[in-house]
Amino acid sequence: MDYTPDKSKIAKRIARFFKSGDIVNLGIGLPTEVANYIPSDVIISLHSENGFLGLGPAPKAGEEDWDLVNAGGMPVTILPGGAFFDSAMSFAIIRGGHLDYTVLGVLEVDQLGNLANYKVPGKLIPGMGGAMDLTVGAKKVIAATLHFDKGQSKLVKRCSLPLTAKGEVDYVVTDLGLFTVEDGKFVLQEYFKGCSPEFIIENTPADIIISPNCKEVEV
Amino acid sequence: MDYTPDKSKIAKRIARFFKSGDIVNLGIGLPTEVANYIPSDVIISLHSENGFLGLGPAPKAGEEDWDLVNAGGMPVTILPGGAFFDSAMSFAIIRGGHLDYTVLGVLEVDQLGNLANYKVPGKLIPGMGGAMDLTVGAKKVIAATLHFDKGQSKLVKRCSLPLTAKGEVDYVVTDLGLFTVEDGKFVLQEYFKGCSPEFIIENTPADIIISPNCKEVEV
Amino acid sequence: MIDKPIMSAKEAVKMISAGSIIMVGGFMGCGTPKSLIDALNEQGTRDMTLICNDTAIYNPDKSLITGVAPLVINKRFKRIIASHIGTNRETGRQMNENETEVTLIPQGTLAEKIRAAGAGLGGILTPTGVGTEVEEGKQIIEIGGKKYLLELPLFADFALLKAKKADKAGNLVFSRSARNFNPIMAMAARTVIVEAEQIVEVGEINPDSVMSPFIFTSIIVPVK
Amino acid sequence: MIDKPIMSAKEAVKMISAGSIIMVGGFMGCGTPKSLIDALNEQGTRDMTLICNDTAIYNPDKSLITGVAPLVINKRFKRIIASHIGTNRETGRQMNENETEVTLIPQGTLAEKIRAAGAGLGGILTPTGVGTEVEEGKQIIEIGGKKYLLELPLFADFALLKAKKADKAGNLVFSRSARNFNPIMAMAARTVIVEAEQIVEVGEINPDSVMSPFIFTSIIVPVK
Repeated sequence: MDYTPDKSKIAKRIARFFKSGDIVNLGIGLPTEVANYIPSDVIISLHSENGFLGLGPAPKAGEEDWDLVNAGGMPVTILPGGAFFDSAMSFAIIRGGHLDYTVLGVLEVDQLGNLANYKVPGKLIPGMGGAMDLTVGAKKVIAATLHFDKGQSKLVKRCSLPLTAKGEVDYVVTDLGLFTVEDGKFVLQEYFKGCSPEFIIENTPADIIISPNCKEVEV
Repeated sequence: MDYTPDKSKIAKRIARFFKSGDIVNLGIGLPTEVANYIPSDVIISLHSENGFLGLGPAPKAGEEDWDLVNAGGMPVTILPGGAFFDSAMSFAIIRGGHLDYTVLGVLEVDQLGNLANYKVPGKLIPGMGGAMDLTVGAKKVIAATLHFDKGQSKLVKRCSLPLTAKGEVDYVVTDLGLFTVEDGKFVLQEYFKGCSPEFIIENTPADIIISPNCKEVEV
Repeated sequence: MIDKPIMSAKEAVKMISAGSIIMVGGFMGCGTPKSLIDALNEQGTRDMTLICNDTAIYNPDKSLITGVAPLVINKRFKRIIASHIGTNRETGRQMNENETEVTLIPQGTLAEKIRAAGAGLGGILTPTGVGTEVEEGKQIIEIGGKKYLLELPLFADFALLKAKKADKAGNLVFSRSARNFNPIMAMAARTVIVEAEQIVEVGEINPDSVMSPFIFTSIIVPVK
Repeated sequence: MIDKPIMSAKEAVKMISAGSIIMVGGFMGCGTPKSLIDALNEQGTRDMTLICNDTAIYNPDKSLITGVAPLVINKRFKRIIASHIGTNRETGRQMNENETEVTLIPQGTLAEKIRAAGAGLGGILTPTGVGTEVEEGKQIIEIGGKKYLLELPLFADFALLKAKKADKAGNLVFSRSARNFNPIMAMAARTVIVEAEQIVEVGEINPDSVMSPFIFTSIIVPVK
């Protein structure tokens, strides 16, 4: 099997997680793209950790309001019924368990549900921003990542990088499949069309078991 | 000397403590009366612990807004430039040291600066309300009390009632005089006209020293 | 945003049952949801725990009764957690005669305990109450030579709140000093029932003016 | 209410000196007081400590520079306390080459530490950071079998804030997502300098709409 990275599969599959009424935080980057694939009959609300609920799409060119940006500092819009608040309230919402899901990018995720995404010692140190609070606080944590980076699997037995949070990841969605984290192992729940459980297991240096309900899914 | 209780002396003297710009919380009851005697050229702001700054006088009969009450639940007004907030912010202001003065009534106050005003075990138990936070949080604490209640001095060596706060009282103003609390003793700074230091010392079961600057004051 | 259920006070309080822990917004009755209190009183639910700043005003001589006082008088609570009970003499009587367990908490500590519950904090350190009866049974933590009490979060099953205005998604605006404990209680209860003077369409409240965001609101009840 | 001093940015930042601890409102530059940052940059004050959510955006390839980035580039800080530095590569370079001490704090913890300072709390317990490098050197307190980090308050000498509107007494209104850290920093600094787009008479802001009450504001600076 040939592997061609495909971020859109990740975004498309994650977009199917939600039901109407869910409150969701999407990290900057790949997770942001999830918003493009949410079915039109599912009405969720997006939380932006810089201080509002009801995050809408980017404005048209020329209509930017620089007082209204997302957590990446880029102009966005707010939907009718949205609400602004300060950073203490924004993280009270996060830490207090008021978010149904958070979707985050990862540098590494391991079979214990540990996640690393804020620091490569001596090299890249972007900082954790809101990620530590989001992983600890949200009801369900979805790690969104290409399965491989430069040929290396992002799913590992044990993270080698400094952790963002310990044992908080519930789901991992890659461009190959959907995993849950249970009892110290990845459990393959879905493999995406064009891939196979065998390919995933062979190329992932982590303990993976195949769920009895595991199925092929087209995304 | 004959003793005739006179609450107005207490309110009048306390009203002279403030300078323009001070932020002050006046307890319900006697302390509230302080507001009536503040010189017209001294512009202070009153904090109401139920959630606003800029507490104004009671409205005219018929103009009550029952969404705008003081900490006693009675209709009041808000002055131009006032601001409403929630109870967490109200006590952040108090506890965070943002009040210049708090003025509280007392059941007992002692020479260590301890204050008791929320509970008489087995009898009256109104509860501390905001008093514990106010005494701990305000920059300066003024205890306002008639000197005697049923012949007993309210100023004592050691409070016998459960404490509202330990060692927080800075000033005690009675209808006889003004005291500071220093090094475990009351220090008489002013005695009010018609009274004498000797009368105060003889009739107060607490250690009182007379300040070298002690003077007679007309209030 | 999706709309929240809108129902009568009578319908809304049906989910509250014996043993429920309820938080009630308001300060001396100002900002307390009267329709909800009346409906809950009529329903007759007993053995509840009340978390409220105070037990409001009950003065039979002046026929004055506000806020949660009707529930107190009818002995609906097995436990009351409040900062002040002095203006409702019936609470004090029940306390002194051991009919009702009353826990008094400094008002600022009460506010922070409720906020901590809503904000996912394990607790907060306050200087308030050090050296008083309030410190009994609590962990004292010394920082930089100063003592603080470790105060734990306070959660409820239900919050009964009063808003000036709600949109159908549950965004809330409070009026003047009727705001008090309402916004923080909205964060700290599993089910949040809001009595609103005015219910408007989604989009009619300026997002900058929302005082409690829609996600906390479970049910909206129009004022009767 | 009494009026607060109104002065130019240049005049206002004169009281900030080498070694000062400054908090700066804003998130990626949104809600950061640009006139104050420019004036402080021009003043050339060094060895300051910065407390800010992030070090904003610095992208020389795109000539993009926002928020506190000019001060970072000109090496005005001996220490930076922030939650995120990834969009200003110069901060990371100074950190890696030990030119500037950079302390990374989870964003929610940063917000609560600042709020705790303003609210007179001795600290707060958060689950965030347990089991990570963030817990190093901190007291871990277990409550009901769950671990929390004790996080201490964070104070500053100066807060530099950006408001949409200020009245002359110092009541503030913020705009949209430019609110972010501004209201909590207003509580936590000895001197609070507010750059306001609009300065109005006392009484022109509805008391229900005030987002930071006048008592926190020390100085008002009109936007240049």
